Amino acid sequence: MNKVDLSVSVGPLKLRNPILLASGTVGYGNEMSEHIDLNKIGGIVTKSLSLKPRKGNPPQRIVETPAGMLNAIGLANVGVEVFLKEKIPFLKKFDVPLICNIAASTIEEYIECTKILTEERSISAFEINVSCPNVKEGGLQFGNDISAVGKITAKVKAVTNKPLIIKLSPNVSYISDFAKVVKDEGGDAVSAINTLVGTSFNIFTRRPKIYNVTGGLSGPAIKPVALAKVLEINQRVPIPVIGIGGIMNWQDVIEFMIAGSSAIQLGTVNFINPKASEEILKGLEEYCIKYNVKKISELTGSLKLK
Amino acid sequence: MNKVDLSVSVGPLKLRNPILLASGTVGYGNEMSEHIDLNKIGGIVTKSLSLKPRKGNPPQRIVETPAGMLNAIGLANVGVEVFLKEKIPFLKKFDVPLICNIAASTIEEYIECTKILTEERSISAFEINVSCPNVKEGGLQFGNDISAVGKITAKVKAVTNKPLIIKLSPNVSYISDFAKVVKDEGGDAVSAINTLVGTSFNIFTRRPKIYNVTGGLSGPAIKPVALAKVLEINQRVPIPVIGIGGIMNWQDVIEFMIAGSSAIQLGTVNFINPKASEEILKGLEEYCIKYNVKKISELTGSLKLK
Amino acid sequence: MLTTEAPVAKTIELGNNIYLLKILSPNIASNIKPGQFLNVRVSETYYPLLRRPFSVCDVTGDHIFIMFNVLGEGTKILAHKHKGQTIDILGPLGNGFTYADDFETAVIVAGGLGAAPFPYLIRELKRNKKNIISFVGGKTESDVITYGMENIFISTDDGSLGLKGTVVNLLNRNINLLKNEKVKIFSCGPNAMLRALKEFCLKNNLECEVSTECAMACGFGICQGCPIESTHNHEKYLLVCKDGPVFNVKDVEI
Amino acid sequence: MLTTEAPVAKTIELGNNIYLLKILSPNIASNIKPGQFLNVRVSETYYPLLRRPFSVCDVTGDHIFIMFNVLGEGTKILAHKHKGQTIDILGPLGNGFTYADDFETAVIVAGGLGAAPFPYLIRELKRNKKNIISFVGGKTESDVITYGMENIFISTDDGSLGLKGTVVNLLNRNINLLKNEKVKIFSCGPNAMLRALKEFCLKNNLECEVSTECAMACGFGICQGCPIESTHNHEKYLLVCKDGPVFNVKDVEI
Ligand SMILES: Cc1cc2nc3c(=O)[nH]c(=O)nc-3n(C[C@H](O)[C@H](O)[C@H](O)COP(=O)(O)OP(=O)(O)OC[C@H]3O[C@@H](n4cnc5c(N)ncnc54)[C@H](O)[C@@H]3O)c2cc1C
Ligand SMILES: Cc1cc2nc3c(=O)[nH]c(=O)nc-3n(C[C@H](O)[C@H](O)[C@H](O)COP(=O)(O)OP(=O)(O)OC[C@H]3O[C@@H](n4cnc5c(N)ncnc54)[C@H](O)[C@@H]3O)c2cc1C
Ligand SMILES: Cc1cc2nc3c(=O)[nH]c(=O)nc-3n(C[C@H](O)[C@H](O)[C@H](O)COP(=O)(O)O)c2cc1C
Ligand SMILES: Cc1cc2nc3c(=O)[nH]c(=O)nc-3n(C[C@H](O)[C@H](O)[C@H](O)COP(=O)(O)O)c2cc1C
Ligand code: FES
Ligand code: FES
Repeated sequence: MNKVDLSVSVGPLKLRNPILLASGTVGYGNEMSEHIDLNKIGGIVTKSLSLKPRKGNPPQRIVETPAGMLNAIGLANVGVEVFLKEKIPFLKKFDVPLICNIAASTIEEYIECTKILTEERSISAFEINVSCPNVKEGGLQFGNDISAVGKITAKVKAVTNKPLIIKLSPNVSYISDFAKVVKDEGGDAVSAINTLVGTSFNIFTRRPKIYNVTGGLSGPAIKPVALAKVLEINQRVPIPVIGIGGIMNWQDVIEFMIAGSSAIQLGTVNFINPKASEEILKGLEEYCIKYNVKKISELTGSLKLK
Repeated sequence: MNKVDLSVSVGPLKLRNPILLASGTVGYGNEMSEHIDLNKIGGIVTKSLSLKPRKGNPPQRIVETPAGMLNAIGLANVGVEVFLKEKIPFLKKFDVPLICNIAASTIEEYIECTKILTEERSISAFEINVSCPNVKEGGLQFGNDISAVGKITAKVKAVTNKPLIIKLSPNVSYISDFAKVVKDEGGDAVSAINTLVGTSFNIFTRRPKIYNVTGGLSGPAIKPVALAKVLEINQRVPIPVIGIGGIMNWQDVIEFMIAGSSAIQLGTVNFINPKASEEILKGLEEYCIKYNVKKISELTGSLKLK
Repeated sequence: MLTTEAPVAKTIELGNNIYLLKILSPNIASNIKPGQFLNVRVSETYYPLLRRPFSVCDVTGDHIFIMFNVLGEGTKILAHKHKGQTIDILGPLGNGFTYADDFETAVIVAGGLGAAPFPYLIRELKRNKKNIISFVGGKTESDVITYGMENIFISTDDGSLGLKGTVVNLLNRNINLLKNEKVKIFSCGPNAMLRALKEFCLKNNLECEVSTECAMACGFGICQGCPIESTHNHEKYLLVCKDGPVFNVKDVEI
Repeated sequence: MLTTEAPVAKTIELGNNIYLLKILSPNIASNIKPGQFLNVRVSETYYPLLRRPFSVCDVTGDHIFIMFNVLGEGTKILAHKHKGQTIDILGPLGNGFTYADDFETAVIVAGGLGAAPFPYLIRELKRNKKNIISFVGGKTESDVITYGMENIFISTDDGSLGLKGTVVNLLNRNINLLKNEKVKIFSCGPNAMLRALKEFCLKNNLECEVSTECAMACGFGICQGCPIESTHNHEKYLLVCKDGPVFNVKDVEI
C-alpha cells in the first residue's frame, strides 16, 4: 500500500502519478511494456501522429552530444488510421492513461486528426505538438508564431472535450507569451519543453552529421533551460505545466515540480534506462515519506524565492 | 615557423589566429598570463565593463550542470575608470589584441563607455554585450528587443571608428533577425552566443541554487545550440560571426568555423583547462597541415550541405 | 529483451586496437542468437550518454563475448573495464542470421570489424553441419581479423596481406568455390563493401544476409533513430534495430 | 600556480567515508603553504565538468595529501583513484594561514571536514615552535576527524563523543586555556560554525583566521564566481579563491 498520495491533476486530467512517458520516446507502448509495467506509470504520450503516415527523415537521424543528443526523426509515424486500427488495441490491454500527441502541417490537419481521434474512448487527452523543429513542409513554423498557436488551441478545443495540452517550443524569446495565448484560447495545460534546435558537423567531410542539418537537442544538457522555461510560465501564467527536458532521475522530477510542474515527462532517459520510470516512482515515494510530503502535488510550484 | 596561415579577419579586425578568450572567462588577462603566453593567442575579450564599478550578485553565483555550468555573476566589474588606470597598463605589456566588452543599463551608458574607451589606443575593438541574462536593473532587456539592439549598434558606431562587434543573445526566436539589424545599422560583426537562460533548485530547501534565481548556461552542453545559431546567421545574414559556446578543443573550433565563424571565443574551458587556448592552436595547425588547409580562414562557412 | 548488470570476466586484447570483452550472463548467453546485438551502457554517468550497440561475437557456456576496436570515448571506456566490474547490457536485440535453412556451405564475408558477429555464427553453423568458407578483408594487414574464422581467404586494399583488393574482389576471384554447392553468404562490414557485395550477389543470384549498422539511440524500436530504406516499400523505412540488423540483402537499400 | 599531471601514490580510507589521497608532486609540495588549496580535475571527461577545490591537508617530502569525504560524483571518482593514475591539479591556489607571527599558542577549531587543512598547518606550527590545542567537533561521533591533530578536545552535537554541543560551545567552556597566553585561532568548518566563532572571537578579542568556502568555477580569479562580503568595503566583494580562502575573521562577513 502506498503511504504517499502520488496522484496529480493537470487541469481536468487526473493522473495516478506525475510520471508520463514523452512523445517520441516510447513509441506506441509495446516495446516499453517489455521493460516496465505500464499499469504503474502516470501515462503514455504517443509518438506525434499525423493524418497520413509519415516516412520521416533519411538517416542519420541521431547524434550524441555532451550530456545530450540531437534527433531529427522528422515525425515518422504510422498515421491516425493505422494508429487506431493497430496500436490502440494493444494499449487498451493496459490501464494507463493515453495522451495522443498530434503534429500537423496545417491548422486543418490538426483539427481533422483531433476530430477522428476524439471518438476513441481510450484516449484520455491530447497533446498538440506545435513545436517540432525537424519538419520543414507546411510553411508555417507554428511553434514560433504566437497567433498560430492561439488559433490552433481554439480550433482544436472546439472539436474535442478531452483535456487539451499544447506542447510548446523553447526556441522562442518568451515561452510564457505562448502559454498565455494557450490559456486565453481555452487550452487546459502546456507541456514544456520540446527540444532545442541544435546541430553538429563532421569536421572531416564538413557535412552536417544529421541529414536534416539541424536536430532537436534533448537530454540532461537541456535540463537547466527546461527548468527556467517551466519557472517562467509558472511565474507569469496560471496554467498547469507538464515539465519536460533532461529528466533522468527522481531528483530531477522533484526539481521540475518545485519549479511549477504538475506532472512531468521522461524522454531521452527511456533510451538509456527503459526502467527509469519505475525507479523514479520508487524514489519519489521515498522522498515524500522522508520529507513528510503527504500528497506529491503539494510540491508543484512550491519553490521558495527570497 | 608556421606552415599554416592561421590569421583571420573579422570584418575590419585582423587577428593572428581565430582563438579569442571570451568575456568573463579571462578577467583582465593577468591571471591567465601565468598559464599561457598571451602573445600567442588571437585576442582577449575583457570582462564586461560598465561605466561605474559593479559589485555583482551575492553568492551563490555558480552551479554545475550536466556538461555545463550556470553563472549569475551579475557583471561584477571594476568599471571603465579603474580598467583604464589599473588593468590596461598590464595588458599593454603584451602584444595581444584587446577587445573591450561593454555592458550597460541604458543606451546612453553604452555610448558613454565607448566614448571614453575609444580614446585608448591599445583597444582593438569593442564587443557590445546586449545579452547578459543576469542583470535586472535598467528595465529594458536589450538582448531580446530588436529595435534596441539596432539603436545601440547605430549609436555606438557613431562614437567610435574601432571595429564594432555586437554579442547576441541566444534566448530569442530568430537570432539572425538580430544579426540583420546589427548589419543594417553598421555593426562590423556579431558574437554568438552568450549564455542560455537556465536555473537549478535545491530539492531539499526548495530554493534556487543561484541567488539570482536564473543564470546563464555555458559549456559543452550548449555547443549544439550555439552551432545552430552560428549556422542560422551564416545562412541568412552576410556579417562576420565570432562563434562562442561550449568550445573545448580544436575539433570544436573547426566545427564552429565550418558552420560559419570567422573566429571563435573560448569561455568555460578556460576554468577547466587554462592552457586550452595554446593546446587548441597546436591542434588547429596539425589539422590544417594534415588536411592541406593553407589558410585557416578557408574553413569559415565551408560546410557542405546536400 | 532485458537490461542486465553483468560482470566482466575478462578483457582480452587481440592486438591492433581490437578487444574482446568476456562477460558473464547466463541469461543472455542462453537466449541470444548469432547476428543479434547488445546495447551496452559503458558508464553510469552521462558521459557518454547513450548506449553503444555491439554484435554478440561469441557465446561459450554462460559467457558472452563482444569484439570492438577503440574508436571514441565509449569504446575507450569499455577497453578499460576489468574483471569484476559490471556493465549494464540491454539485449538480446534485433534479428539474427538465419542459418538453419537449406544450404550446404556458408560463405562468410567480413570487412574489418565486420568480423565481430562471425565467431558465434560459425560455431552455430558447425553445429548445423554446414561447410564454411571465410573471406576476410581489411584496409591493411592490421585490419584483418581472423579471430574465430575458418577456411580463410584474405584480402587487403594495400596488398599487405593476401590479395590486393577488396574482399568482394576476393570473393569474385574465388567464385568457382561457390558454383558447385548450395551456398549462402553472411556478411558484415562497411556500407561500401555491403553495396558491392549486394551487386555481386544479385548478379550471381546468391542468397545473402547482411548485418547492417546505423547510429542508434534506443536499440529496441522506440526512438525511430535507425531507419534503413526497404526495397519493397518506399513509403516507410525499416528500423535497423528492430527489423534488422540482419537483413536479406534483397530487402534493403544499402 | 600551475597545472600538473600528478600520479596518485596512495588512496587511504580513514573510515566513515573519509579519504586521504597521497599524490606525488615535488613541485607543489615545495611551494604550497598550509591553508592554500588545489583545484582538482577528477576526470578527463565532461563529467563532472568543473574542477573540485580541496585544501592541502598535509605535505611530506615530495608528496601532498588531500582529505575529503564522498559527497557527490566528483569525490566519488576521486575516492576510486588508485596508485599510478594521474590527476590534473591546478595549484597552489589562494592565500594560506599566517602562522609565523608573534603568538605562542595556536588554537585549532575544526568542524567536520573542516579538519582537512590542519595536519599540514600543525606540522608547520610545530616547526615554528608554537603550542597547539585542537578543538574538534562534529554532528556525531563518526564526523569527528582527529587525523593529524594534537592536544585534542572533542564535541559532538548529539553528545555521542566528547562534550554535547558545538565546537564553539566547547571552546567557550575551555576559554581559560586561552586566557594566559598569546593565542591565535585557526579555523575551518561549516558557515554556521564560523559565524558563531566569529562572534566568540570578537567578544573575547581573539585573533582568528578562518578558511572559507564557496562554490567555485576557476579557483584562480578569472570567473568571479566566489564572492565573499568584505567588512571594510561594501562596494566590492572579495574573492574566496584569490583573496582567501583564509581570511582574518574580522575582514569578512560570514
Ligand atoms: C547493430 C550494431 C552492431 C554493432 N556491432 C559492433 C561490434 O560488434 N563491434 C564494434 O566494434 N562495433 C560495432 N558497432 C559499432 C559500434 O556501436 C560503434 O563503433 C561504437 O558505438 C563507437 O562508440 P564510441 O563511443 O567508441 O565512438 P563514438 O565517440 O561514438 O564515435 C566515434 C566514431 O565512430 C562513429 N560511430 C559511432 N557510432 C557508430 C555506429 N553505430 N555506426 C557507425 N559509426 C559510428 C562516430 O560517428 C565517430 O566518428 C555496431 C553498431 C551497430 C548499430
Ligand atoms: C577552498 C575550498 C577548499 C575545500 N577543501 C576541501 C577539503 O579539503 N576537503 C573536502 O572534502 N572538501 C573541501 N572543499 C569542498 C569540496 O570542494 C566539495 O565537497 C567538493 O567539490 C564536492 O564535489 P562532489 O563532486 O563530490 O560533490 P557535488 O556533486 O559537486 O556536490 C555534492 C554536494 O556538495 C555541495 N557542494 C559542492 N561544492 C561545494 C563547495 N565548494 N562548497 C560547499 N558545498 C559544495 C553541492 O551543492 C552538493 O550539495 C573545499 C572547498 C573549497 C571552496
Ligand atoms: C528521438 C526523439 C523523438 C521525439 N519525437 C517527438 C515527437 O514525435 N513529438 C513530440 O512532441 N516530441 C518529440 N520528442 C521530444 C520529447 O518528447 C521531449 O520533449 C524532449 O526530448 C525533451 O525531453 P528529454 O530531454 O527528457 O528527452 C522527441 C524526442 C526525441 C529524443
Ligand atoms: C562565469 C562567466 C562569466 C561571464 N561573463 C560574461 C560577461 O561579463 N560578458 C559577456 O559578454 N559574456 C560573459 N560570459 C559569457 C561568455 O563570454 C560566453 O559567451 C559563454 O560562456 C558561452 O561560451 P562557453 O560555453 O565557451 O563558456 C560569461 C560566462 C561565464 C561562464
Ligand atoms: S535505435 Fe531506436 S528505434 Fe532503432
Ligand atoms: S572561483 Fe573563479 S574567481 Fe574565484
